[in-house]
Amino acid sequence: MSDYEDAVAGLAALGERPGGARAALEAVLMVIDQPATTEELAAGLGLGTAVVDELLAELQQDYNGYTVKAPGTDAGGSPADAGASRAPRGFELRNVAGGWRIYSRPEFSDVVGKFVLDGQTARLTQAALETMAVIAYRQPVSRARVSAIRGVNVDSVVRTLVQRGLVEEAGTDPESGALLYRSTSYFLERMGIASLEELPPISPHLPGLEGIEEFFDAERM
Amino acid sequence: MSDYEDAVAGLAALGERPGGARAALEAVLMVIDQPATTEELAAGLGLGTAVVDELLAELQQDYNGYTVKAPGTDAGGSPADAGASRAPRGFELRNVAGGWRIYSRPEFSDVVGKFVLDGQTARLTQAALETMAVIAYRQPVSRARVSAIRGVNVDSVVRTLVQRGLVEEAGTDPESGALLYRSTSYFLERMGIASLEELPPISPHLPGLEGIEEFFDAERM
Amino acid sequence: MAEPLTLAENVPDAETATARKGGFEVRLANFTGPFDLLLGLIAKHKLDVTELALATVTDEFIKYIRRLQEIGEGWALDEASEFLVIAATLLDLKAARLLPAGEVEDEEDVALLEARDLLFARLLQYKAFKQLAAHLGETLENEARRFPRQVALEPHFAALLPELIWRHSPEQFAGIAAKALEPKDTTPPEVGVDHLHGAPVSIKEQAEILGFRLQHGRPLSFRALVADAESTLVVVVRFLVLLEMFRDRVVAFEQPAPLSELTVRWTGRPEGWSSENLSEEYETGTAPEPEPEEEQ
Repeated sequence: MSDYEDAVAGLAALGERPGGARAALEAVLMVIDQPATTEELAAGLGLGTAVVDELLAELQQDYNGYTVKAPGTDAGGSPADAGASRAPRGFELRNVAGGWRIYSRPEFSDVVGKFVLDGQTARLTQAALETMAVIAYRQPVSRARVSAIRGVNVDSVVRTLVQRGLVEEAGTDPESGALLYRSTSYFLERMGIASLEELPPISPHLPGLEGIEEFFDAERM
Repeated sequence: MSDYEDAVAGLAALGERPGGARAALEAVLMVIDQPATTEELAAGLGLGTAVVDELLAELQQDYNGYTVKAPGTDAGGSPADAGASRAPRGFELRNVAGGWRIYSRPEFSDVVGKFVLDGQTARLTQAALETMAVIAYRQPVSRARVSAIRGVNVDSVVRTLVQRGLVEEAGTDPESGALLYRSTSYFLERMGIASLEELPPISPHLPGLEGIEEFFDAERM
Repeated sequence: MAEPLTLAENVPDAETATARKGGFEVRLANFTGPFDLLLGLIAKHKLDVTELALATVTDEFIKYIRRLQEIGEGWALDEASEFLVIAATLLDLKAARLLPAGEVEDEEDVALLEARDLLFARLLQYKAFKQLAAHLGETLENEARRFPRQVALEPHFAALLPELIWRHSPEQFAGIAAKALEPKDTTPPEVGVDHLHGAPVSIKEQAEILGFRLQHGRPLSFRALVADAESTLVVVVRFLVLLEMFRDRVVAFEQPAPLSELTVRWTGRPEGWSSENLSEEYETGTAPEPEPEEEQ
C-alpha cells in the first residue's frame, strides 16, 4: 500500500477487526520465515513505522509476561489487568539481524529440540570461531590478513564459514586484488543481535596496543 | 522420554520453568513445521495426553481471547482476570486432520496474503535453480551437503523449493541425523519427464567429482 | 571472559610426544595454530617478557615442532604451512634475542626492540581474538537454544503463489546441474604461501651469498651487500643473516655514527664457518617435501 488513501483505508479496516492492528501484526509475524524489518512490516500492514515499532515493543513485553495496554483498545489498558505481571509465554519476539522474528524461549530448548530436526547446526570448531571473530571485527578483510592475525592458513576454514552462510565474499581489495570477506546477516541471526554494533568492543581485549593497527596495515598483513 | 521415570522427571522440571508446562507446549507449537498430534506432543513434553489435551484447549481459548486459568499457576485463575474476555490474538491454534498447529487468524488473510505475495515471482532465481539441480542429481541429500557443493548456505533456498512443491523431505541421514531432501513428482511433471531416470546423465563431463566430495566430507567441521 | 591461558595445560610436552604416538592427534586438536601454541608456552613459563624466558619459549617451540616432525605422519600440508608462518615469527623473535639486553641507545637497537614488541603485540592481538572467539562460541551456543519460527507457508497462502514458470528442458537443466556440481576450486590442494607476503627467501641461500662475498673480499658496506637484493624481503633476510653471523662471531660491524654507513668485516676463519651450521632451527624444521621456502 504505497498510496496514502490505501494506507488510511487499511489502517481503518484493521482497527475494526478483532484484535486490531496489533493482532494483524501478530498474524503477519506468524508467516514470515526470516527476520522482517519494521519498514517491511509497516508497508505490509499499511501502517506507519512509528506505530509498528510501538506495537512490536508491546508484543515483546506481552510475550515476556508484562501486561501492557489491553489489545484492541486504543487508549490505556483495562483496569483489570493493566500492569499486572504474568508468566511469560513459551515464545518471544526478538529483533535480530535488523529484523523481527518469533523464537521459542531458550528455557525450552531441550523440549523443542526434539521436534525440530532441521535448523540444528553443528558447533563451530575453535579454528572456525577464531577465524569468524577476526572476520567479524576486521571486515572487510582478506584471507591473508586473517591468516596473519591467527598465524595459520585459514583458507579451508573460511571456505567452511562461507558454506555455513556465516561469511560471504565482499569484493576485492583495490590495491592487492585479494578477495575480501565479511560476515552475513545470517551470522547476526545466529548471534541473536540486530547489528554488528552489538558485538562487544574489541579494545578491552587489546591491552596497550594503541597504534598497533597502523603497524599491521603498514606491513600489509 | 519413553520411560516413566523420565516422564515424571520431565514434568517436574517443566513446572519449574517460567510459564510451566503450558509455555513449554506453546514453545513447541510455535516452531514446529508440521502439525503434531496430541500423542506426539505428550511424548515430547513428557506429559500425559490428557494433560496435553487440556493445555491445548486452554491455549486455543487463550488465543481466541477467552481468559482461562492464569498461566503458571496450577490451580484456578487469579481472581483479577479469570473469565474476563480479551481481544483475540492474531494467531490461532487449530487441529487439522488430527494434528495441532498455529496458524495466522483468517480475519487477516488479506493482509497476510499481501505480505506473503509481495516480491514473489513466478520464476525460480538462479540460486534456486542451481540448488534444485544439485538436489535432483544427488538425492537424497542434506542441505549441508548441497551447501558444500554450492559453496554457499542454501537453507532459505531449499525452503523456497519445498514451498514451491519441487522438493520434499526424505527422512534423515542415518549417520549425521540431518534431514534429507529429494525432488517431488511435481518436479518431474514440470520437467515433462516420467521418472528421474529420464534426467540426462551429467557424470561424463565431471571428472574427479568423487574426489571433491571426499574432500568436503573430510573437512566436515 | 574466558581465561585463554588455561591452554597451557593442554600444551603437549615435547618429551612425551614421541613416547606415546597414540595421544598425538588429541593433543594437536588442543591448539589451533602456532600462535595458539606459542601463547600457551608463554603462559606455561609465566612470562615476564624477558629475553631469557623468550629464548626458552622459542627453544621449546622448536623442540616441539621437531618432535612432531620425527613422529612423521602428523605432517599434513596445512601444518607445514603453519610452520612457515611461525618460522617467520621466530625469525623476528630471534632477531630481537640477538640484541644485547638493556643497550637501547642505538636507534637500530630501538627499532629491533620494537620489532620484538611488535611480535608480542601480535600475540596479544591473537589472544584478544581468542577471547572474542570464546565469546562468539558462547553466544552462538546460547542462541542455538532458541528456535526461530520458520514454518511452511499455510496451504491457502501457498495456493496464492503465482504459478511457477518453468521453461527449462531436461537438457538445459542437466547443463545447470553439471555447472553447479562442478568443483568450484579447481586448484589442487597445496601449501598456501600467499600469506607469507612475497616470494619465499631462503636464509641459507642468502647466507652463502654473503659468506662468499665477505670471505673473499674487503670489508663491505651493508648498502653494498644488499645492492643487488631484488626485494625488501631479501634485504631483511640478509640483515638477519648478518645478525646470525655476528652471533657466531664471524663478522664484525663498524658504524662511526648512528644512521651512518654500516661496514661489515669478516673476522672468522674461512674453514671454521659455513652456511650449514647457521640457523638450523629455521632450515631443518621445514622437512616436508618439497621444501617450499627453498624454491625461488
